[in-house]
Amino acid sequence: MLILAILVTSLTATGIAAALTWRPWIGWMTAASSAVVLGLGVGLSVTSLSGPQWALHHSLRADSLSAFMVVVIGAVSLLATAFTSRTMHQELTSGVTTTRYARHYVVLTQVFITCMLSAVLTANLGVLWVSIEATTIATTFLVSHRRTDGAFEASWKYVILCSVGIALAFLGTVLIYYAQLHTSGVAHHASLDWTTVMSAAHHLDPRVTRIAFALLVVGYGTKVGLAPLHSWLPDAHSQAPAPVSALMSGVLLSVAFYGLLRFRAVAVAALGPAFPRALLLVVGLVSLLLATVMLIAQRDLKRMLAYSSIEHMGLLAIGAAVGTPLAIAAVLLHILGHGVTKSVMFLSAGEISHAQGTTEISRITALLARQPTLGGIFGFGLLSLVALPPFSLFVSELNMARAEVDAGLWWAVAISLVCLAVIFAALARHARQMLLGGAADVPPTALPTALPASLTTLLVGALVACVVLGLLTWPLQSLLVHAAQTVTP
Amino acid sequence: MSTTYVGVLELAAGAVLLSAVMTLWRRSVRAIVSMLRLQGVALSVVAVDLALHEHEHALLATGALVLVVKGVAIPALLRRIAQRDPRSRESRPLVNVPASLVFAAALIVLSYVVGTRITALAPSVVTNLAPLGLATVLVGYFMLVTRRHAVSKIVGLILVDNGIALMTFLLTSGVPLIVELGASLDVLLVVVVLQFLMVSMRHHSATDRLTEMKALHD
Amino acid sequence: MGLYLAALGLCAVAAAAGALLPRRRRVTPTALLGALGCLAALTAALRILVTGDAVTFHTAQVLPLTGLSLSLDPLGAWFVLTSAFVGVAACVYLVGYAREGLASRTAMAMFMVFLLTLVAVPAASSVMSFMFFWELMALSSLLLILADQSRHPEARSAAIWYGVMTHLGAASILLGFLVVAAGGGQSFSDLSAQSSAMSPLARGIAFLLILLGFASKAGAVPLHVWLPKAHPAAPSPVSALMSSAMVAMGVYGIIRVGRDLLHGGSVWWWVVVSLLGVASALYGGLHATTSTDVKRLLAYSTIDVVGLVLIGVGAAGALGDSGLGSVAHVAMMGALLLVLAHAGFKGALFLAAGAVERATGTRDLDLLGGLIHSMPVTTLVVVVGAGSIMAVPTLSGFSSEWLLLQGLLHGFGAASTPTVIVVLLGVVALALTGGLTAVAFVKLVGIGFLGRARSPGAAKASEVSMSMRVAMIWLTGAGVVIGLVPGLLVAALDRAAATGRARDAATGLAHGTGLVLTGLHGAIAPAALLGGLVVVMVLVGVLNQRATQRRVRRVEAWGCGRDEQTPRMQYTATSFAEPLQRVFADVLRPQADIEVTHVAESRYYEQSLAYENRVVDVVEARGYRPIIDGVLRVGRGARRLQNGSIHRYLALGFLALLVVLVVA
Amino acid sequence: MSADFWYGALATLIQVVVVAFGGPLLVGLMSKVKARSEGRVGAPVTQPLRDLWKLVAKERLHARHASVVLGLAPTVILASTVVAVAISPLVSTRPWLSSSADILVIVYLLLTGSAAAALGGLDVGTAFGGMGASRAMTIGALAEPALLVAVVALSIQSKTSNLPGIVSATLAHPDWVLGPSRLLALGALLIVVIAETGRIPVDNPSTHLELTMIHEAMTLEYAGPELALATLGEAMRLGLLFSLVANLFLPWGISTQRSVMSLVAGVAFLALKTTFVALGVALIEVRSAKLRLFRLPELLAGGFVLSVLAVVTGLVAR
Repeated sequence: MLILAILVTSLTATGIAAALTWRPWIGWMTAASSAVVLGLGVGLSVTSLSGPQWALHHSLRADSLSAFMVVVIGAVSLLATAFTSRTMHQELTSGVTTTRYARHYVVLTQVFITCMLSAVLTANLGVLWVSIEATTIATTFLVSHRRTDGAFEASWKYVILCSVGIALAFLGTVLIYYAQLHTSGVAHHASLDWTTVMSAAHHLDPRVTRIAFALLVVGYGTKVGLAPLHSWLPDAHSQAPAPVSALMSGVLLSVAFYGLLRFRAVAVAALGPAFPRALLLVVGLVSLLLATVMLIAQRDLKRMLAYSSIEHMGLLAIGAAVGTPLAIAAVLLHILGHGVTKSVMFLSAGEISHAQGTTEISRITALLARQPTLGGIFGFGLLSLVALPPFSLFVSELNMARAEVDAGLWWAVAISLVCLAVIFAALARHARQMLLGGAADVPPTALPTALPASLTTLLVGALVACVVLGLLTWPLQSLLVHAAQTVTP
Repeated sequence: MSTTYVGVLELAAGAVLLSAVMTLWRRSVRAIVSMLRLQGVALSVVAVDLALHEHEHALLATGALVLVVKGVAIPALLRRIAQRDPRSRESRPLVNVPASLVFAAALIVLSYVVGTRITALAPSVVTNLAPLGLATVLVGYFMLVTRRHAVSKIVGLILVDNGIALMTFLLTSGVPLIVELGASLDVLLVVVVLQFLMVSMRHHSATDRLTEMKALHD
Repeated sequence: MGLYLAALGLCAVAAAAGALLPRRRRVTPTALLGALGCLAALTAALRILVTGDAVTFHTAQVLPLTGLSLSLDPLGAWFVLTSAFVGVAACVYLVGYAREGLASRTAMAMFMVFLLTLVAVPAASSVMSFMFFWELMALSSLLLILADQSRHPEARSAAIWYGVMTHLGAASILLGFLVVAAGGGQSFSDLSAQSSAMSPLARGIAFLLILLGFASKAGAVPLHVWLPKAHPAAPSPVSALMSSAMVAMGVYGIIRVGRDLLHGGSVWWWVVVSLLGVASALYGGLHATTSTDVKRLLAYSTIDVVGLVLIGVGAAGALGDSGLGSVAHVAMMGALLLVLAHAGFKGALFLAAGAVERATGTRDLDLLGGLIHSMPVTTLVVVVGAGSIMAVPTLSGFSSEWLLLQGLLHGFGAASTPTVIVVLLGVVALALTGGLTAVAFVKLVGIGFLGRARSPGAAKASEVSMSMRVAMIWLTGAGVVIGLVPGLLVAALDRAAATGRARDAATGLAHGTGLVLTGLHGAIAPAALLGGLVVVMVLVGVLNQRATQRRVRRVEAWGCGRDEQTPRMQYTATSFAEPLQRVFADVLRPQADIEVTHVAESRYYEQSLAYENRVVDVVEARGYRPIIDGVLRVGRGARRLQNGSIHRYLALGFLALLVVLVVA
Repeated sequence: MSADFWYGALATLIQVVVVAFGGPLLVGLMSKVKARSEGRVGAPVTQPLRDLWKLVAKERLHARHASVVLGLAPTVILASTVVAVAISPLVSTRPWLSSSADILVIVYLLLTGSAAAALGGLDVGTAFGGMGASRAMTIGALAEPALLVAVVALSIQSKTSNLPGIVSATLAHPDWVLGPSRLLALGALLIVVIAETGRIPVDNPSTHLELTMIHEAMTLEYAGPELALATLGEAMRLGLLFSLVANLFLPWGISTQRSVMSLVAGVAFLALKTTFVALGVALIEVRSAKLRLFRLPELLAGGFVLSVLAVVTGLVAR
């Protein structure tokens, strides 16, 4: 029931937004729908603890992992949609957009969110692929929403790179299906249904599954933003409106990663852990290294955040490579922590660039003096992003590292720790420039459109939530453990 | 097993790959689009042929869908784009045509090496053709990488997709209809999106060299 | 445990108060809550040190996926005692000191979090709990360094140095821990059990990794570069906590891991520790003599003292492995006592430096002078603190250095050559730094507080507020008590330094007021020595008064016949240290620029003469700069990777696909 | 009170008195020797004592900007030296608090005195006080380590850093005296003693040119009784160091029994031994020129190396 309610809520909001012309309350309506989704997701998490839920003749399915992803999507989209009204207002007043495009924006955002929800709630791995591909289409328009040269260029690159990547994931899915058709021994009805695939996973032909999984890693990896197919990510994230960047970085990447997690379980069952581990480890480490070197001399605020997303996705891949229940639980916690933190970062970066009129790091100065609250949120968000306690990313990164060393990958941990330290240094340098750089005695400037208290509270609340998640066990632990079990042997 | 069925299948599958290679060879955008249309038709022939032989109604529907989407809609869209484009030639590919063809040959060999590993699971007359699909994927990707023209890029993308569809038909006689439907529509939508982007760009900005834009970089 | 948990709770409440209370009512309640928390921690630690019973606590409700484990044994309690001891003073000081940046919501909350972590780190008893508090300590101190950044721009780069170094260190510690914890539990007791089964090489690697991190936190050369930047840049109560308590956490970690979790390992581990100690002691001592910034001088002197402590810890480890358990015990007790003593006097000195800065507006010794007339209490605190650090007999630094030296001297009997070399180097370093420290602190007192004011700020100085004075006096007074009757702490020290290793039960310290080694020949009675000194001074003073007229006639000082002398004619801190700087020019690499402007009419007359003298940290300039430059070059080069060309991006993907197909 | 206590008290008293008078006499003796060897008659040996007596009666003068430190410094110099003299094994191995007569105590008591002198010099706020303090502390920073390490070399054999313990152990093992380690340590100690007592080639005690002064520059502002205290303190320091050199290397004659006669004999032997040391140092002074300030570190580093060598030799011979 809850599953349907979630999708219906999101679809209803989409419908309303599509039916009416743009009004500020529509933005708030979408935020409310996100809040409802979040609430229903929490409810679903609770019920899913006792076993998977089904809906619509077994075409929708929610186990703890799906429920957890719904929570992530709900949380991040709540943050992002809450900023819709404000962003549209800013763009309308500055003439960047018109009410027509504002309506497009809201509708597409809702479509985007609905696609992600359907991706995690579907029982069918094929539909999962379709949903993720559909997000590409929705977000392409969102990336080009500002209709500048840069926005078009970014969305062009985005759609080309992602389409070709995700096509490979489709080929991988097909090969899994093919392998399943020809499983020896057990006679059963072949389908792309998750439970069916998993029940046959042990009998899948290893050679085909190997190729299939490799293609899936490349394909979904593109969407996750893993190197070497990451190149669309910095461009798209830097050109999209801030809430869209928040959604993309906060959940879209993770939803694609969710697909990888599912297929990893299949591959491990068919192949044993060695090959999936090696593959994920390589792409994870390459992504991490790439993000590291690109962050050192980064010049653009939003691109900086984008590369940081690549970094975190690399970490997730390394964690998933290990694939023990502890590692997966930590990976999931990391997904949530990263999602919330990164959306806070993108949203505040949006405010910053709007206020300062640039996203160039060297031209943003003395933020803490000019806008103490915004600067403070940004600063604490960065602290969370570099995984310092008490934020939850600290707990998840440490537990991933633990699991990795337990699996004998201490050298990978060593490499990633060095990368993380360099990234810390790089981000610290950039943060120094933006938060404290330049003239120190700048008085706080009262902006005509200073962040309203409600949104400030929301951002601060999100950071506090990160702290609570990193500090206390009760909200998540049982869900994480349960969810990890669904994709670990 | 009727020989006609196999013959048609082999011919159509071969046509898919051949048309892919031809797109590398031809420079005129219009010709490339025609190749693409040919490929879409061949693809639908494969699907229909398989469907008739195996009495799969779903696959028949898929074949029809493929014909509509890949044989008609997409080429038509691309043709419209190409007509508006004054420079409708792939003038300066990153890898020149002869070299491209050599590469394509190498890629085809590679797809046979890899493809045999896949077909080894259930060798049959039908599945043995699957490497053709993989080769189409690789050739399409190669085109995507090396061709500068925006339409060529889109064509490359569709080639990849067609190759995958070919493999799908040959290996599994089509995935469940809903998935296939979604996949085909997605491709269509992607093309629409790309077309929209190109049009908006041209409308909006002085430059229309979409593929040469390098403003966003580090 | 109850009291200790209450202490942590009080600190947390204080942090919340700092974050939530309105500005005007923020500082005093928060600081007092924090002080109360520290007092509770102090009491709890003392109780454990007196009874010797360890207490443990575990909850699964905090820290997801692992839970929080705390366990406080005498060794941990000793460091909790150290932190809480300084923490009380820092909180009280805060009442009068906190203004502007430091009184902000964030800074007050972070100050209390910092205190919390300082008393929590020594109790953490699992990898996750430890890293949690450890990193939280780094985070809070990092933000505190930045508290006054608007007035001290140098704090910004200091914070980055600190942040990066501590992050690298934490990474290294984490990796080392994980190597030990691999495939098993993550609580310290599990680690201790698992490490016995590890190969010596793996254990050695784990130790080196962990040592790297802890030594960097402790400020050991060559991992010290952040310390002389960060400690001076932080607001003074924070500097006091960092220099006396946080640095001690590095020492704690080395002892805890090397001795308890990895069971001592082999002699070479401790040789490394000692060598770090020797390098730190000499380098720190040398730079302290040439520094002219009060807090920078104190920071370098912290490196010096940490060096001595590490020499003690290293010698104790090496001696323990060479079968001289009793002597090792003495050396360890010396190191631990030095940690506590250092916390007292260095804390007081940093607080006094803050008082001076508040009163005069500068920390530059070359601009100070004559403060003894206007700031008598602060001057007294500095004199006693300087005396302690110079190891003037009867003050706290002396008792601990004596104990350390006893441990080293009796270690000459060790059979293994590396151990003897360690001990020898330790003695040499101890001797050399003694002299260097004397120069540095005579300079601090003599130039900064005696003589005549060298700037208007110093001339207008007045004594600081009551709470600041109380805080300084608390640290100084407690330090004096520790120095005079170290016997009070003997039982506690014995428990804190005790290992599982067998040692001669008859050897140790006798209970009493002074320190008397049992089983070895050696004793000191600081109280009696002080008695002697006082008696002689009183006698001399009385005779001096009696023998002459009571009145003292004031005259002009001798100036080669010149009538009037100005304050600018005085020796400055730079000139005071110049001879020594010249002696050690090869190590210090001072850079001097002389700029002469001639009068237009003749080259034989100078219009102006500018002289500038800098001493840069050689380790930083030669060791770190090239690495930083290299990383930046890599970063700039990497930018070309993302050149914006979609062809290149697609080609990358294509290559990946081909590779994957071939590999799969 | 036990007999040991009273014996200790008597020994302490005798040591303080003997050094208080003996120190200035040694200074006078050395001036005499120098004068004679230069062909002059020279002042009588008791001249330093007479100077002290004269100074005590004079007026107390303080510089205008000086603080309480100026008055306190000579007292601290004297007190630290007196305490060191009181507990060291000079006349007897068992004076009061001799259990605390550790190397570290004595070295750091001397350092305390030096620091007090330097602070007194800086207190006035003139160029000369600062210059003297700077130079003296530099020399001290290099000399004290050598002193400490040299005595540590002795303590290796006797397994204690307690000075009476070292003396007693040497008495029990006369063969130690001529060991290479001891001779090296003796060399180091002599250099240290010359530096610490401000004799040529390190410092010229009789200079009256401000720019060449080291020690004298610090005491430039003292007058009357305070100058007397400071001078007495320095003289006693010289006495203490000479006595320590004598007793650590040639401990014979020192009182180890609880008898008054042995104390008397101890005084006599001490006088004899220190006279020899004084003569030796005076000869060095006569035969060498004062070094430039920046050549001094080489000499002192030499002393330090000698002392480290002494330790190493001691360890090898162990």
